[in-house]
Amino acid sequence: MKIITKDIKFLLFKARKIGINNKTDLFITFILLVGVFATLTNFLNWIFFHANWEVVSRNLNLYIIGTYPKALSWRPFLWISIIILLSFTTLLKKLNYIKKRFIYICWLLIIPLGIYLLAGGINIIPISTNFWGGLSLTLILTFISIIIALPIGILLALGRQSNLLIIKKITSLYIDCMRSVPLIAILFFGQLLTPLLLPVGMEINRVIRAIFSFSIFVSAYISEDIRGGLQSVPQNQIEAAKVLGLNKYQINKFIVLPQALIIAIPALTNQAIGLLQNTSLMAILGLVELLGISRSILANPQFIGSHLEVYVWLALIYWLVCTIIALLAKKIERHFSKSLNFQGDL
Amino acid sequence: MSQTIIAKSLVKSFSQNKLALNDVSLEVQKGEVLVIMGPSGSGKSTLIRTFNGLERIDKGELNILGLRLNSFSNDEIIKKIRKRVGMVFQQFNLFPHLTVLSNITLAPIQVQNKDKKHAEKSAYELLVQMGIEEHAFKYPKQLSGGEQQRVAIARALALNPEIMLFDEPTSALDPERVNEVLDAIKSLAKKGMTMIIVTHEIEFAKEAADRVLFMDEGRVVEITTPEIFFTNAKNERSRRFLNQLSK
Amino acid sequence: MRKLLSSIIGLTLLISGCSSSNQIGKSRLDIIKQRNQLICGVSGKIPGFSFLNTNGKYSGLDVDICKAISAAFLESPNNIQLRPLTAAERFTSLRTGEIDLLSRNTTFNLSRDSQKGNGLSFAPVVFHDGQGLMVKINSGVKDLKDLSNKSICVGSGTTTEQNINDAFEEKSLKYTPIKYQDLNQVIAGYLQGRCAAMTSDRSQLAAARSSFKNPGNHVILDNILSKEPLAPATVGNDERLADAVRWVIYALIEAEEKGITQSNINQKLDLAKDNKGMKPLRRFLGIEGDLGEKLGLANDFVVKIIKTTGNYGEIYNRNLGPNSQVYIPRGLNQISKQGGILISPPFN
Amino acid sequence: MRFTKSYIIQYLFLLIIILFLILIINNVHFNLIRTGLGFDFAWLFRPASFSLAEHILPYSPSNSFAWALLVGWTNSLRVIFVALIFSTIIGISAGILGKSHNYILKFISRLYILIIRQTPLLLQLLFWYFVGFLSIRNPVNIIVPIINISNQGINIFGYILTPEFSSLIIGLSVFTGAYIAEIVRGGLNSVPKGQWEAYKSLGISDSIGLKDIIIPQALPAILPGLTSQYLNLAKNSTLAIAVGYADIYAVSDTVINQTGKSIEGFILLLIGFLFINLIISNIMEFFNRNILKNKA
Repeated sequence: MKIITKDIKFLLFKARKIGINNKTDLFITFILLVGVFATLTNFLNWIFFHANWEVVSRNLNLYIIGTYPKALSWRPFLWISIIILLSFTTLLKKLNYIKKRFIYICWLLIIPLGIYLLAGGINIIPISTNFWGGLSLTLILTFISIIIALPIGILLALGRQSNLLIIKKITSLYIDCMRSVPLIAILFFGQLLTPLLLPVGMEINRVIRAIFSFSIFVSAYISEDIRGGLQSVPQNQIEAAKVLGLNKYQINKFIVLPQALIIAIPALTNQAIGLLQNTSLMAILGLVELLGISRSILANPQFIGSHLEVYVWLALIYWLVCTIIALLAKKIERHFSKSLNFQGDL
Repeated sequence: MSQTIIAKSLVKSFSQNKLALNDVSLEVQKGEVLVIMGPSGSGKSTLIRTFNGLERIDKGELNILGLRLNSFSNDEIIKKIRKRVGMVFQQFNLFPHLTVLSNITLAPIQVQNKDKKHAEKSAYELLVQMGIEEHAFKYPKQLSGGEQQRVAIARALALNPEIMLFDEPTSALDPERVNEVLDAIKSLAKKGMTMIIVTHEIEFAKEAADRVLFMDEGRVVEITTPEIFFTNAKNERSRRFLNQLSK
Repeated sequence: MRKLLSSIIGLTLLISGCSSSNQIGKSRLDIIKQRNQLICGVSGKIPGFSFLNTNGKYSGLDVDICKAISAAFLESPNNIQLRPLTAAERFTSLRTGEIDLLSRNTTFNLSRDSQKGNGLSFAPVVFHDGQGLMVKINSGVKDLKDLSNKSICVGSGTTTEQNINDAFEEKSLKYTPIKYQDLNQVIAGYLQGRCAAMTSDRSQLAAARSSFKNPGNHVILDNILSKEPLAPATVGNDERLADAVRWVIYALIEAEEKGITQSNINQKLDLAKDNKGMKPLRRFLGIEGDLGEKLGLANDFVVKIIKTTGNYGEIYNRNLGPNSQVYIPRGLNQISKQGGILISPPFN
Repeated sequence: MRFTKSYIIQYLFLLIIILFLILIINNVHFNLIRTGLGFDFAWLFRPASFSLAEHILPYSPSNSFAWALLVGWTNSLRVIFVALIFSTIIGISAGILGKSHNYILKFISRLYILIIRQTPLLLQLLFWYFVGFLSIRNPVNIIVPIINISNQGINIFGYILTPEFSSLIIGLSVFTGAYIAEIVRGGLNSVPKGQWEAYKSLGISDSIGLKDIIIPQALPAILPGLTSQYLNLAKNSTLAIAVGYADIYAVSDTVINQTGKSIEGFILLLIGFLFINLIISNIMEFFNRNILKNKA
């Protein structure tokens, strides 16, 4: 009997250690644990015994490269492999200065490399964007849109902070309008209405239109994040730069913007992840990116009704890609913010 | 001796009912070290900040190195003045995202269009002069307060200014770090730099100042040599201030 | 700064210049030949008509029609670019010239064909369909009135949506439409019991049913809610392109009538070459006369089509025949000799 | 002299934008004539002749397109309003649990945020709808017989919520909740540690301490983020089209399809959204002003 009370006391001690202090706590924890356990066992049971993973295994290529010509599939695969390799070296290695430089340059080259490998051109067969699809399309949509939206966002943020009244009004109007409209409406506009805005005979292909739509949409959000960064650069930094004789342009370029961008990294990361997730909206508007190609696969009579398998598989891919982006951004942020800590100054 | 700074009846107010500067006039000679003292809120910082246009004056006129500055002066004049007048702040205000070396070379490269190598060489010499050459490639955050302030002095000196303004350069430092900065300022004084220093350090003022200016409520109360000021201040207000400081 | 401005103004003028020198008067047929590629809008999500197989290629009846047209226009069935389109974007894409040809289960009707409507030009019907309803056998639903106040799964952005509404309104019945974007969502909604019935073209219902695990549990009701003649379409007021497309479709039907198939085309060619008397065959195959040239195509365009895709019957059997994944009996879509309603005007 | 340069830049900028707009309007005008589409709003008053599954306002296919759009708009508002409440509840609970001393609760809250924030909302909606609702074979009675969940929806006291509506609400609330949780956690972190220690040292319980001491201080940091999440929720509600709910976007899509009036339909959609935004930001502004006034 004594031993049992001792055991219970020990257990209670253990429980307290992980933060369970009273009966209500214990009760809530118990209920939640049971719920989590039940869901998990059901889910695992389904994954291993009930799900029919044929819809995934037989279409693996399609999820990654879409309708890209099979003979040339090495191109998107090569690109994605390089991205994965680069992500892991960036995440795993503790890097010295030179290697760091090298890796940043590699990251900058990823986009032109991706365009070259997917679109072809010099020395390799050109492939129309119409054949792009799957994860490779999702990634290239995200990367290019972000890289275009970032400078536009910076200009918009500076415009909104400017004391030139007309520029300030126009940029503010643009930002506020963009931010009050749902993304799908902008994408709808890009896919279905921009052709009406163009002169006769001029065509812009739909991937570029999608990139354009994403860029103009995201740039408004990016500009607000950067504006937040600009506002949190202390006034005395600007004063110190003025005293050194720097002009307005130089102050923005060398002092304010770099610091604002570093401050804005976490917010910008969220924008990038949000953008990647939102590329899935193109499935509604006819592009066969990751979700779009999956909906096409589900239309194949062989795979009718395999929704759950496909959705779980997609969730896994999206989750992995987004998590990797988040981790990469954290690494970059840590690197830059080493130098930046205003608390130390004030 | 020639005057490098002539201030005539400066008036400046931030709010309607209180004047930050109230009819301030003074002259500073070339090579002179002027220490400004006074209780907080007396207008010391405001005064020194008008000398390089960080604060615009409402009335009166300034003549800095032959350039006239009044309430109507345009940005061009202010830019010209800033290129010839260096300033060091209480909070150092180093650029946290740049290394020590880049902090110093930024203005010479961008403002004076010096080539990078030349600018870095001069910067290194300044760092040696300040005794912090081993920190050249560190970021400001990695240095102590005293070291940071010496970087800030080097950064101001890199433009070869003819006048240096110090706005309470030691107030934000740990007591044991104060002297390393003051020593650096003293060595500048020995080289004949014209300097205007706002500070509360009595010993330093006694040792380095040519003249001491005492301000209160936006007015110049007294302007005299340190010997007279610290031993035999004429004004009742100055004596009270000194008493409080020495406590 | 000034340089930048002048270049921007220049660019603006250039673009506005473009808009005045438009390409009216030039047929799209020439543009297609110039770029040596036919851009064809398809659905990409309808079994039997156009869907993505596991090789990452689109296949189906609609796709084969595109291939036949490409073979006729550009000498090869492979110079096509297939563009999966949603129902909503198909007409805009055609109108703005993003695609040359729409081959996407599109119902031929007056308002779409007319200049004041959607302003399209329709080619001959490639599949006669009718809208129907599919229900579960054990639900006991026999007729429209049994579905009163029930939910029905419908694809949005299609004529289906309007037809079902008209049919119920006519009989003053009420129903709840559950609208989805894709046919496969409609199927999923129906299979999982969200709706008592799903409505779509009967061909699609049949195709869907054949892919179910237990096709016998489902039945397609006898009610035909509408005629759904599905036809390829091109943009209006481009007669040359419309004519060329029209006669490619007729050629497929004519070839079946004449018994010309992918496997015997060479024999037929030799036969026609040897016998000067077989005038109609010689004209059809381009040995004699200038039928192809009249359309702006190669004179032997029919040969090229049949060699690559076969005649209409072959296309049908490949995609919708008994040995395909989706079996739909030919029914109306049989040539007139066999009791169907497909017929080609004479190739004279 | 000092201002002229900046004035020239500004007017040139304005001029370029105006030129650009003129160019676009010119193109649109030309294209509308070329394609025979035209630009008018007369169609708004023709009968819509399509039916809608859900409507709060009375609706039948013989009503006009304009009325159909209004019905879609109210459907949107209905979803936004309900999802807004649920997402706030979920978000605040998860945010507070994230600060809990109980490791397991903390872990569950973190896991929730980790999973939800890194997957697309559209995918989540499809999942809730096709997997969460439609695959229920046997109805589930949560509290017999008050709440009954089946693939026909949620039945509360005989009031039926359709699976489309329910999955949209769940999807939006769970997704937005994860973002709100992060904001709440950030807000709680912005309250100085001394405040937590202070109420604990006074012997005040956690629930009262949170309610009366911590949350009022965290609110100024939470409210702006909350507003932007609410606006995001409103915008995200347009994904209703993926699960077959007739919101403003879905109805606009159908209308545009039936009439071919894409530009006009798009303009009306934007105006509709502008109103939704105005409503939400005004309400939040009201809260902001009142709460901050009282607490500051």
